[in-house]
Amino acid sequence: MEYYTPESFNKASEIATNAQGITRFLAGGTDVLVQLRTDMISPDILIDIKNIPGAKEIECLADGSWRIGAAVTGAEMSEHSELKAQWPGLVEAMDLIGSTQIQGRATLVGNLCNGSPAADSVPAMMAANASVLVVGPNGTRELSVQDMPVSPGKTSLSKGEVISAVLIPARGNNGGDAYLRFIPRTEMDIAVVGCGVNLRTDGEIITEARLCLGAVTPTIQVVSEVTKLLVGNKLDQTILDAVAKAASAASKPITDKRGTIEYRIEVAGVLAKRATKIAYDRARGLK
Amino acid sequence: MVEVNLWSGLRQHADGKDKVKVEAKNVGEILKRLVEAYPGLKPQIDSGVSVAVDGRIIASDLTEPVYQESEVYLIQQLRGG
Amino acid sequence: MNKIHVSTTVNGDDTEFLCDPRETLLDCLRDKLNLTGAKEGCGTGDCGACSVTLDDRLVCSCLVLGAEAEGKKIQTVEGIANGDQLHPLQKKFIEYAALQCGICTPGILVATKSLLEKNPNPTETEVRYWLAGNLCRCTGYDKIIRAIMDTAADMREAH
Amino acid sequence: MALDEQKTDGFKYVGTRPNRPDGLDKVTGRAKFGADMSAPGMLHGAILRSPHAHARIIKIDTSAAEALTGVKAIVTRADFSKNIKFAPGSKGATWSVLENVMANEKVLYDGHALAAVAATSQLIARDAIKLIKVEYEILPHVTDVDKAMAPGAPIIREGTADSSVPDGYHPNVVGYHNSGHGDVAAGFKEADLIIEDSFSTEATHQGYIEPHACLATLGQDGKGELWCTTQGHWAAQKICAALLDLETSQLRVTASEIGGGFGGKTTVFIEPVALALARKANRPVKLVMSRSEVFRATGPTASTSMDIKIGMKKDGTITAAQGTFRLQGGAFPGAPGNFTAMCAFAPYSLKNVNQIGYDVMSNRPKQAAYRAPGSPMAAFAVESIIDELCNQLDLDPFEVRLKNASRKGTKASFGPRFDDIGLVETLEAAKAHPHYSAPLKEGQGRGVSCGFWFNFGGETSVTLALSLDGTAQISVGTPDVGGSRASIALMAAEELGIPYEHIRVTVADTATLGYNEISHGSRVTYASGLATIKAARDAIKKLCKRAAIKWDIPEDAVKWQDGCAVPSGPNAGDFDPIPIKQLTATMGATGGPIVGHFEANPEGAGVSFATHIVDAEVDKETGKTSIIRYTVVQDAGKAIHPTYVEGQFQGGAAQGIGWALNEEYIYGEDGRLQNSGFLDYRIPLASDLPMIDTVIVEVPNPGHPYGVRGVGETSICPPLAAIANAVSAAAGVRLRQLPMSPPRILAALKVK
Repeated sequence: MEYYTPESFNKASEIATNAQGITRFLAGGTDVLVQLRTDMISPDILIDIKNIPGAKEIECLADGSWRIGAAVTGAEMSEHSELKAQWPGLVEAMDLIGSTQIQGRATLVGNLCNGSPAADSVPAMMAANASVLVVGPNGTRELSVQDMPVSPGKTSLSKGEVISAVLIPARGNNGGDAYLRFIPRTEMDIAVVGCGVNLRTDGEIITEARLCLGAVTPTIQVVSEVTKLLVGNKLDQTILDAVAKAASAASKPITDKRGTIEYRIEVAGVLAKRATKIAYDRARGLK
Repeated sequence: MVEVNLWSGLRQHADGKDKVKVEAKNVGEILKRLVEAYPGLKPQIDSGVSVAVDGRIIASDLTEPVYQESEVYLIQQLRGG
Repeated sequence: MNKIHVSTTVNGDDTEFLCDPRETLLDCLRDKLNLTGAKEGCGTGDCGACSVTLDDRLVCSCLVLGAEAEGKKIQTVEGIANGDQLHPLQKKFIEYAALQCGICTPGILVATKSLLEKNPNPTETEVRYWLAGNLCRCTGYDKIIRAIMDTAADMREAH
Repeated sequence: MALDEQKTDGFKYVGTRPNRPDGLDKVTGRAKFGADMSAPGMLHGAILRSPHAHARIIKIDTSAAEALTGVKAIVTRADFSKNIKFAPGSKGATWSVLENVMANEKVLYDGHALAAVAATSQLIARDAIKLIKVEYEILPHVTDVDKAMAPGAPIIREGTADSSVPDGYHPNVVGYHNSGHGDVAAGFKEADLIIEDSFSTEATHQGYIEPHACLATLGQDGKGELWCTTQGHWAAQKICAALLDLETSQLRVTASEIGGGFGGKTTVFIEPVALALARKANRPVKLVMSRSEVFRATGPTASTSMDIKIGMKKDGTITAAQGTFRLQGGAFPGAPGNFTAMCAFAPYSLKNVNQIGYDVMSNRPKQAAYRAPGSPMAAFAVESIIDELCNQLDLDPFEVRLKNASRKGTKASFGPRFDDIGLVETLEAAKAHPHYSAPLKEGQGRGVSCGFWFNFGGETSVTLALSLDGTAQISVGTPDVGGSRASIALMAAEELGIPYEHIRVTVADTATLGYNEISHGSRVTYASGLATIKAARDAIKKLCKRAAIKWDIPEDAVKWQDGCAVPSGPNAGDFDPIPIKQLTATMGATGGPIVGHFEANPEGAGVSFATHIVDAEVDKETGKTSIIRYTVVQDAGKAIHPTYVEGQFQGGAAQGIGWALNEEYIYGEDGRLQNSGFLDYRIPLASDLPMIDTVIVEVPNPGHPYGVRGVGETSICPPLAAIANAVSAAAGVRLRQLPMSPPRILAALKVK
C-alpha cells in the first residue's frame, strides 16, 4: 500500500485519477482502517486529505450557510456552539456515530462516502438539503447529498473525484431539525432505523418539511409523502399518526442481524413521529 | 457396606437399580467395587464422576473416607467457568 | 518494502520509528516503541482498550495509521503519572477496585483523563456516555464510575 | 480432609479492603498481558480458518505462501501428535482439543483452524495466510440444536456418543443425563396449577476484552517455554505437551496477566499452534487472535432448548417439577447438559423432581465453560415458570420461594443432602432490601430470581517462603482473574499475624509448584486460600519449633499469636514473645530456610446461592428494555476482601444483563457467524447500566477454615430470569426466548 498526504484537493484528485488498483481517501479512517484490519478491502493507494488547508475548517459564509471541511470530525462539530445551535439535528446525528474516540476521528464526508444505508449523518444532511463540493479531474462541482447514494456501498462519485467540503444551507428563521435512530443499546451500534427531519414553520403552520429515513431502504431517501402531509398544516396527533404511517409505508427494509422487516417498518413510523415532534418544537423555539 | 445412590442415567448399566451396596472404606474403593459389580458403569466412572458423601461433593480425591451410615451419591464430575 | 519514517512526540519524548503504511499507531506503539500499555481488544474501534490522545484528542490508536502520527503529540497510559506521582485517577482506581482483570484499565484511564480535562464536573450520565466506547467485561462499570466521580470531586476541591 | 477448626469472627485482616498488590502495575500500563511479551528473534504467527460450516478438506496447497519473503514456517495437522486417538465422550477429550486446534480431514465450523504461518512480521504472516489455497468439498451443515437432534440431520461425527446415551438417538446426541427423585406424575396430580412451557437461549460469548495470545519457544531438544493468557497454565502445559509429543516437564508454562476469562480461557486454542510453529522455525513465535477469531473459534457457551413443567398448590407448595434441557455444544462433545439439569431445581426442596439433559453436537465452535456453565439457562426457564405460577395464583414471589427453599438437610434435586447453605438468608435479605419495596414508575416492572451453582476445589499447591526480614512470599498456581492476590495475602496476614503489605503473592509458573487445577469453578479464593492458610500454618509450626529450640521447651509448648511465638500456657515457662522477624533473621543458624507448603485437593468447596432483584422499563413502541435498578444478594460464606466480592457480584449481573437483552451468536443460512465483532455482538456499555447494588450474605461454608465460598459464578445465574420476570411485569408479555431483543419484545407485544 502506498500512502500519500497531498497538499491540495486538486493534487489528491490527480493522485486518485492516475492511481492503479484500489484507491481510498483517508479522513478519519474509522471505516477504512476497519476494512483494512478485517481484510475486507486492502487498498493499494491511500490518500490522506487531512493535511490539506481548509479540510479541517468549519466556516459560516456571508449568506449564513455553512462550509464544513471534509476532514472536520464529529467532535469538532459538537464543540462548535453556533453550528450546533443552528443545526442541532445534524450535529446530533454526527455525534451518534460510535464512541467518543470515534468522534475524535469520524467525518461527515467519510460517513457519506462509505455509502452505508444505515449511516447516521446522511438522513440528517439530506433532510437539511445539504450538498458537497466535489473536486475532480474536470474541475469542481456541487452535488446534492440526495444524489450521492447509488446503492449500498456505492456513491455517484467517479474515479478521481474527491469531496472537499459539505455545504449546509443557511438556517434562516423558524427552522428546526432533528435526528433519531433506533439501536438496541444506548450507544455504539449501527442504526436499525434512522430518521432525520428538517422543517420550517410560520406560527404553528409548517411551511417546509423534509423527512429522510435510514436503514430501511437500499439507499437513504427523502420521504416526499411526509412533506405533502406536513406542509400547510399544524402538527397534531392525527398528522403525526399519518407521518408515522407514511414513513412505515416508505420503508422497504431487509431482515438481517440487526432487525427484521416487520420491526424496521414499525419503528420507522415511531421514529418519524418522535423526530418530527422534536424538529417542530425546535422550529418554534420550544426545544 | 455402604449404600451408593446412582443417578437415573446410570441405572441402565446397573440392572436398573437406583441404589447399590458395596464394601468400601473410601471413595476410591466405592468406585472400584461398583465397576467390579457392574462393568457397564466403567466408561462413565472412567470418564469422571464426583461422589457426594453426606452432602460434601468429592470431586477428585479417592482417599476421602466413607462410613457405613454415610449418605453417598454419585454425581457428574464437576467443572466450572 | 517502502517503510515510512515518522517523527512524533510520545508522552513528551521526541520519538522516531519506521513503519509499513498499513501499520496502525497501536502496532507502532506496542511493537516498535515497546509501549504495551495500550491494548488491542478488537482492532476495529469498538472496545477502546487502545485509547490514546493524539494532539489532545481522544482516539482509538487501532484506527490511526502509524504514518498519521507524523508531527503529532501522543499521550498514552504510560504518560499519565507524573514521575513517581500517580495521577489521582490512578490512585482512586486502585482504592475503589475499579478494575478486576485490568485489560481495559489503560484505555479507561486515558479516556477519563481526557474527559476531566474537558469537563471537570461531569454528571454520572456524562461519564457513562463518554466511556460508552470503553468496554469492561469484569466490573459492570459500577466501581469505575464511582472512582471517577470521586476523583473528579477531589480534583475540583484541590483547585 | 477434615478441617481442624473454623474461624468465623475476630478477624484482623480478613474482611478489610486494602489496595490490591498488583494495582500499580495495572493502572500504569506496566502489567504484562498475553500479547505484551516479546523475545529476541521473534516471529509472528497467523492462522488460516475455514469459511465453511462443514466441509471435507481435499487439499491444502501452501506453496505460494512458502514462497513469500519473510515466511519461516507453515504448519498443518501433520505437525501435531499422531498418537492421540479418537474415543467417544470425554475419553476422547484430548483428541477433541487437537481436532479443534487444527482440523484434520474435515472442518467442522466457520472459523475452524486448518493451517498456520510464522513470518517476520504480522503483516507478512497475514498476507501469507491469504496465499494458502484450500480445496473443500462442502458438506451439509446444521447450527440449530433441535434440528441437530432430528432425524436426517447432518452427522458431525459418528460414534462420538458415550455410554450414557440410550439407544435410538441421532448420532449428534453425544451425552445424556437423567436424575431426580420421587414420583413426578403423582406430584403433578396434587397440583392446583401446572404450567408447562418451552424456552430457548442463544449462545453467548464470555467476551473477555483480551484476545487469546501467547509467545512460544520450542527447540529440537524438546524443551519449550510458553507464555500465555490462561486460567490454568498446568492444564495448558499438560495438553500442549500431549498435542506435540513432548514430555510435560520439559515445557515450562508461565501465565501472563489475564485480561478476563470467565471460563473461556480454561482450554487451549493457539498455544499448541505457536509451539508447533516455533519448533519448525526454531525461533520464538508470538500468536495473537483477532477479535473476529475469538468470536468465531473460541468457546461460546452452549445454546439451549428447554421444556419445563412445574406443579404448584394454591398455597405455593411446589408438588412436582420436570425439565428437559437440550444443549448445543458445537462440533465436539462436552456441553453441560448434565449440569444444566442438575442446577435447574436446586434452589427448591422438592418431593418429586426429574431432570433430563442432552449434549448435542452441531457445526458451531466447541463450547467452553462460561461462568456457572449451564446454570443460568436453566434458571431462566425454571424461574420464569415459578414467576408465572406466582402471578396466576396471586402469590408473593418471595413467600413462594421461601416456602419451597432448599435448606440444610434438604435432599437436593440432584441427589445428596445440602449442608449449611445460605439460600433462605439471601431471600430474606432481598425481601427486606429497600429495593423490593421501592415504588415503580409507569412502564416499569420488577423481577426476582434465585440462582444456584456448585463450586469446586481441585488440585491446589501453595508455597509460603519466609524472608530473613520476617516478610512472606507466597507462590500460588491459580492465575489472578480478579484480585485474588489481595484475598490470598489477607488470609496469609491473618494466619501469620504480619501486615498485609509484608506479603507478596506471585502466580508461579509450572516449574515452580506442583499441579494446580485451572482458575475455574469459583475455586481460587476457596482452594488457593485454604492452601495458603494451611501453608501458613505449616510455616508457623516450623517457626514455633525454632522458638522451642531457643527456649529449650517442647515444640507443642509454643503457640503463635499476633506474629510472635509465645509459650502456649503458664506451664510452658515464662518467656517474652519472639516476633517473626527475630526468628527469620536467624533461621540460617537454627535449621535453615522456613517454608510452608500445602498440596492437596480441598474437597469442601460447598455450593452457592444468590437472589437478585431487578427493575426494567420497556418502551412499548420500540420494544427496547432499559435496566433501571439492580440488586444482587449472594452468600459469600465469608468475604475475605469485600470489595472484590462485590466486584464479582456486579460483574456477573452485568454479564447476565447482556445475555438477557442483547448478546447472541447469529448464524446465517450459510452456517457462518454473522456478528464476529463487538459492533454486533453487543455486550453492555457503561451507558447501558445503572449502579449495581450488592448485599453480601455470610453463611460460613463448613469446608473452609474461614467459611469461604466461591463467589465468581453464581452471580450470573439469576439475572436472565430476573430480567425476564421484570420485562413480563413491565410489558405484560412473557419472553421465552433469549435474548429479549427489541424485535422479539415488540413482536410479542403485537400478538398480545
